Amino acid sequence: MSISAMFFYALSAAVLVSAVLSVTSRNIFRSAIFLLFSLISIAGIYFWMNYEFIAAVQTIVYVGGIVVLIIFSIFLTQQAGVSLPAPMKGRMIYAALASIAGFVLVVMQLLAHPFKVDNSVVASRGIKDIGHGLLETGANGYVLPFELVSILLLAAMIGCIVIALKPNSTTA
Amino acid sequence: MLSIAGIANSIHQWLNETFSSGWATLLEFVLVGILVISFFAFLGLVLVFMERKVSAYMQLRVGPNRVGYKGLAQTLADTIKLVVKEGLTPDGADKFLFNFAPFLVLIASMLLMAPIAFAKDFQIWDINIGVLYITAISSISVIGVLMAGWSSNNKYSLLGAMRSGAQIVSYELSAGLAIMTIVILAGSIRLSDIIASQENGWWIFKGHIPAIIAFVIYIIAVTAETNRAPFDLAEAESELTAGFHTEYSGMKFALFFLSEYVNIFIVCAIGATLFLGGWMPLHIGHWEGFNHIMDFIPSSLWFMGKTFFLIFLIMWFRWTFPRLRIDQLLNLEWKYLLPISLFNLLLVTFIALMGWYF
Amino acid sequence: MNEVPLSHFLILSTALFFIGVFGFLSRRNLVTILMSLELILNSVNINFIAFNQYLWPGKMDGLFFTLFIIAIAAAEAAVAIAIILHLYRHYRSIDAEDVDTLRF
Amino acid sequence: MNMFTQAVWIPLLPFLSFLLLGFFGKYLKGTTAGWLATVFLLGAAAISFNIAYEYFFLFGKDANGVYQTIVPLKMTWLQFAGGLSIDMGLLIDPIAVMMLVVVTFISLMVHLYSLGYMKGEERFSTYYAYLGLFTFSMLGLVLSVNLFQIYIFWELVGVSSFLLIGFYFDRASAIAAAKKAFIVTRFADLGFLIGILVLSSAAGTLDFQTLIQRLTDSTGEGLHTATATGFLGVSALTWGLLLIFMGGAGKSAMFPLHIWLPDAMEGPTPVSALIHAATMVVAGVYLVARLFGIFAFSAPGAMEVVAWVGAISSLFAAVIACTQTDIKRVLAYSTMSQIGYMMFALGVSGGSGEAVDGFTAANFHLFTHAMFKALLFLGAGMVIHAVHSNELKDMGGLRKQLPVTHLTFLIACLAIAGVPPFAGFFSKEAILHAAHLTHPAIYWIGIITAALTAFYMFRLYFGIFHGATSSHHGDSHHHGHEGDFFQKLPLILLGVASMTAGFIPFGNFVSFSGRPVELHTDLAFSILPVSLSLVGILIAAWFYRKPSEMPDKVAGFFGSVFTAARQKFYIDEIYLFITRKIIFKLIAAPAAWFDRSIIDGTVNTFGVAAQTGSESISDLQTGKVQSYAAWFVGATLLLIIVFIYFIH
Repeated sequence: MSISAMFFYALSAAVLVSAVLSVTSRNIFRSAIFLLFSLISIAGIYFWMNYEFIAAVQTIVYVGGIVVLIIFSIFLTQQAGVSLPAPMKGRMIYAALASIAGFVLVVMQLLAHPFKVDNSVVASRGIKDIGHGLLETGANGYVLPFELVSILLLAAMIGCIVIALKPNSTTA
Repeated sequence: MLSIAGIANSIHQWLNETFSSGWATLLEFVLVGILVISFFAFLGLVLVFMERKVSAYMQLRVGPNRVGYKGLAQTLADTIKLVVKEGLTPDGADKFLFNFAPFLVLIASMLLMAPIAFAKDFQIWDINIGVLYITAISSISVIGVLMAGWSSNNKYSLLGAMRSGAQIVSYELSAGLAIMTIVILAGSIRLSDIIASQENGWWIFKGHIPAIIAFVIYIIAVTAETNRAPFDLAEAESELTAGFHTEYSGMKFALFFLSEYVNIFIVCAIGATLFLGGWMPLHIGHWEGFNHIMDFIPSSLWFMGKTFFLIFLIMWFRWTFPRLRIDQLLNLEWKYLLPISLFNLLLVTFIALMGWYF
Repeated sequence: MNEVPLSHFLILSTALFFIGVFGFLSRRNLVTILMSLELILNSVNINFIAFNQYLWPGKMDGLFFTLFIIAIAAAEAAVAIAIILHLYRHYRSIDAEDVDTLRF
Repeated sequence: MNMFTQAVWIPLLPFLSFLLLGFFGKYLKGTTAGWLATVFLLGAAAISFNIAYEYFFLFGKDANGVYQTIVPLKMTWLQFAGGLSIDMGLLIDPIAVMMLVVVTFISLMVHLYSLGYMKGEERFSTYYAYLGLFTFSMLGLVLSVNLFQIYIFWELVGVSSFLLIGFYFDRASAIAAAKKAFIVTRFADLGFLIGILVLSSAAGTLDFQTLIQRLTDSTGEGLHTATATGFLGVSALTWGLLLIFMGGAGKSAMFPLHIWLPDAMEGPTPVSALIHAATMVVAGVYLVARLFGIFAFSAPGAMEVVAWVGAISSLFAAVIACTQTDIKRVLAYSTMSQIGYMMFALGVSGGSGEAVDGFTAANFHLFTHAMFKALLFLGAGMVIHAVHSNELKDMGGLRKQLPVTHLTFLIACLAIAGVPPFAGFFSKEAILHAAHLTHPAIYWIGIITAALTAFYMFRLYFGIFHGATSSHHGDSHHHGHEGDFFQKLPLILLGVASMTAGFIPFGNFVSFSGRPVELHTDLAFSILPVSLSLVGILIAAWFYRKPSEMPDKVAGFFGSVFTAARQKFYIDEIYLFITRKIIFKLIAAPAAWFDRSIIDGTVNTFGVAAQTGSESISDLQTGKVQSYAAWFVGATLLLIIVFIYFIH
């Protein structure tokens, strides 16, 4: 096994271990930090696959945006030093069983399916190519989804402000 | 060829000849790590000393002058004091996170060293998404701050962390938009390309109005992002004792302290790279003679000179402006800097499209 | 990187997905549920990138889809957190078990 | 014929005024809204007069000197399969042009008059907006090129009439009257719609020209199928025409669908003048005239019905009019009577030759009647304003106080009574002449009606302007004004029209064939009706000029007949009896029971079953997101397993 492959397995292990810790930790802040590790490791996997742009976007959006948001919401809603209530036993067992069953099922299907791996050309995925692809109007262009996502983000922003706005004290 | 790039290349060659490529890469990693850590230590010493001397100069004092020649060993002594001090961990703290936070901040700073070009052809990693990488990694350090504030289990720490988090997240926007200005002018986000585009003039001159606006915004934003005065609300002594690192002491405090100064260095290095041409010497038009003389000054000196000039500027601010209130701070960003940056981005796009830059 | 077969990526993403599902079902705090959701979304992203890399290396569609998913995830997280904060203001709790007025 | 496309502006201008005032009217102060609407209408009237001039004198005739039917604008609105389409367009022919002139002129007069009459009303601009809507609808109706278009505008006319009758919606009686008018005409329009379907399915077209051509061509296939099929021994064509005539009778208040018209007098008086005297109520006449060819040549049976309905209505209404004391109601019944005149004039003029002159006569009477009836209503409005009452007993001796009104009212009365040389004389003579040729019975009914008309009109005239000054007279000096100039101007203009309209050589312009016809004015023939009218006038003068016992004596002499007439022959009561006692009790109540217990019961049983069932499983719905998710995940896994391992 080459060192390069070892990197991948190390990163995968980091992803999975921190993900498991994230969903099982009783300390909510630790949960968030493990989620952060998991996300950064995923960004590492993208880096390892030479998808630098996606890796950077993953880091900026997830680490700089979503995890910070989550941490802020933890700050606003939780007490430091208080651990979360234990999950319900029955549901925990059900969830574990369902997850394992699903995992086994999907992996069985995965291994049975012959993927036709294409080793031919690797498109150049520089930042310019991505930019052109995103704003292309032709057959393979993504300008419409791009615009849609822009509007979605705007709508989400306005929606967040409206939802989270403190109700007016005179009317509430 | 006795240049930094030459030395680096010969080491790389030797490693690749001696070991298999995988191990050579690993060894290079280790080597670079050691180099960066020692550079950190050196930077910490220099910058702390510089800060003291600059503030003394600003206040017409002498500053440290007893330990060593003209006080040069003062910071070394301080470091020794911090290292031997007992590192306390508060009782109710989340030990793991409490101990991990300063390292996270420091790791983020270290990662940011990767794409910086210290001299001609000398870069740890000329990554093709350079500017994006910087933006991405710099957002990690805010998590370290939040982590420190939460795990201390202290309300002042928590408040400091929240203020700091809000501040960093907000000012990241303006800094990012200011960087985008140069990206538009240079047409690339790879740092080496950006530097190469400044061969015949730095962007702050070539890009005139929008570049200058972007530069000013960038300096303001990074001052806030590094929690420097006048934006040092996260550790405002009069309000929050010491902000998110109230509970830290000894070596862990030293790491926060160190990462703060390293961050200042990094943002100034990036500012110098983007606006002041990185290691590029100062060239003026067709003054061949002048340009030739400038070329004789080593590129690493150019880079360090520009960076330290910016560091001096930021230190200067500290003794010039009074501290802002938190609402003033956020108002400044959201109501003034951000709209101006957005408008500036529009302006620079227009100028770039029309080719109205040199 | 060709020494890592595609199926390993897929197993990684599947595992991540079901970890997310497990978290989604077992956690009670809305914020942690949201975190599990992010894991699920990320597992999908890994799939997209892996398929793009292995099956259609000449194209970038997987990359674009990942980008859009990330953008939508950001919007989703923001809205979700706004809702969580609002719920907290209303119920003084963000336990999913306490928020059950949707029934009516 | 592009010069006639300007006709499109005639309906559009009032519509624009409706839109403007409807949306922005409430921002206009004082009478601005009225002036605006009046200016718009002035434009419309100017265009119609221009078109009338161009059509009748310059371009309307073809090479043979026959007035042609021109369709200057036509566009497909709804395209159905099989070449059937619903078009929108403009149709210009002699009666349409004549109607354009009448409608725009009367509407303009009413607009002008209302400026003073409605001044100070709270919903002044709304009133003008409604007037605009009405005028638009009426003009659209007149210009329609096909049956469907006419139906659309027909209903619009009904709606605007409803709005205007119910204008004072704070009065219970106005609301009731508006509803009554709407429901009765709507009921009649149901027949109209079915008639349209019958006719159009027979002819395979909706377009007037093609329709008439196909259904009058004795060799054509359309006529053949229409007459071959039948129901109850009457051919489909006759049924279709009768149903269409039912719509016309509803709008024109023909017996027995007339009951809404007297009540419609609850609306503002200028509205009565416009809608319920001069324009909308003649829509039925217009409709029959429009389809006259089919009536006359293909369905003489239907024609007979038209004639008799018209004749009965005219006599019936005249008798009632003699007994009413509300002046507006008298005028309403007189309107009904005069429209009955027009109807039977059309009805008697089937066949060909000179008999067809009834067509011209009916239209002539329509024209002249519009003038003097609008005048009568506007005059009545003046009187009502002066004494603040509709009742005849509150009036008397007003001729000094309202000189202009008095004079013009007198002219109108003389006109309607058929005294030469006023307008009514000529048109009425033409009608009677047409009836005399074919239907002697109807001719005699017409003669009697004419005498009665003269009597009740002069009863009204003497009752209002002569006789004892009423109790009201004392304080009427306070508001003893006669309105401003713009209120008097329409009276004077209409008075002039009522005097002179009869001298228009109407036959030159409007006739069925398009060729000029000479209307019959024979001195010998005229002696009987004119002298009867004069007798009616004299009796009225004898009875009412001075207070006398005679009316009561005569009323006593007629006894129960008088009471019955006074109660409008109990038609309203009969309707109520039929609807309440028979339809509601015997049909609707059992139907409602069936609906409630059997149909609703069945549905409710399902509902209750579903409710019980869902309540029993509603515990599944906990409101807890995660339990949903758990079910969802489990079920998805199960489905995947089933599909992969058991089905695939």
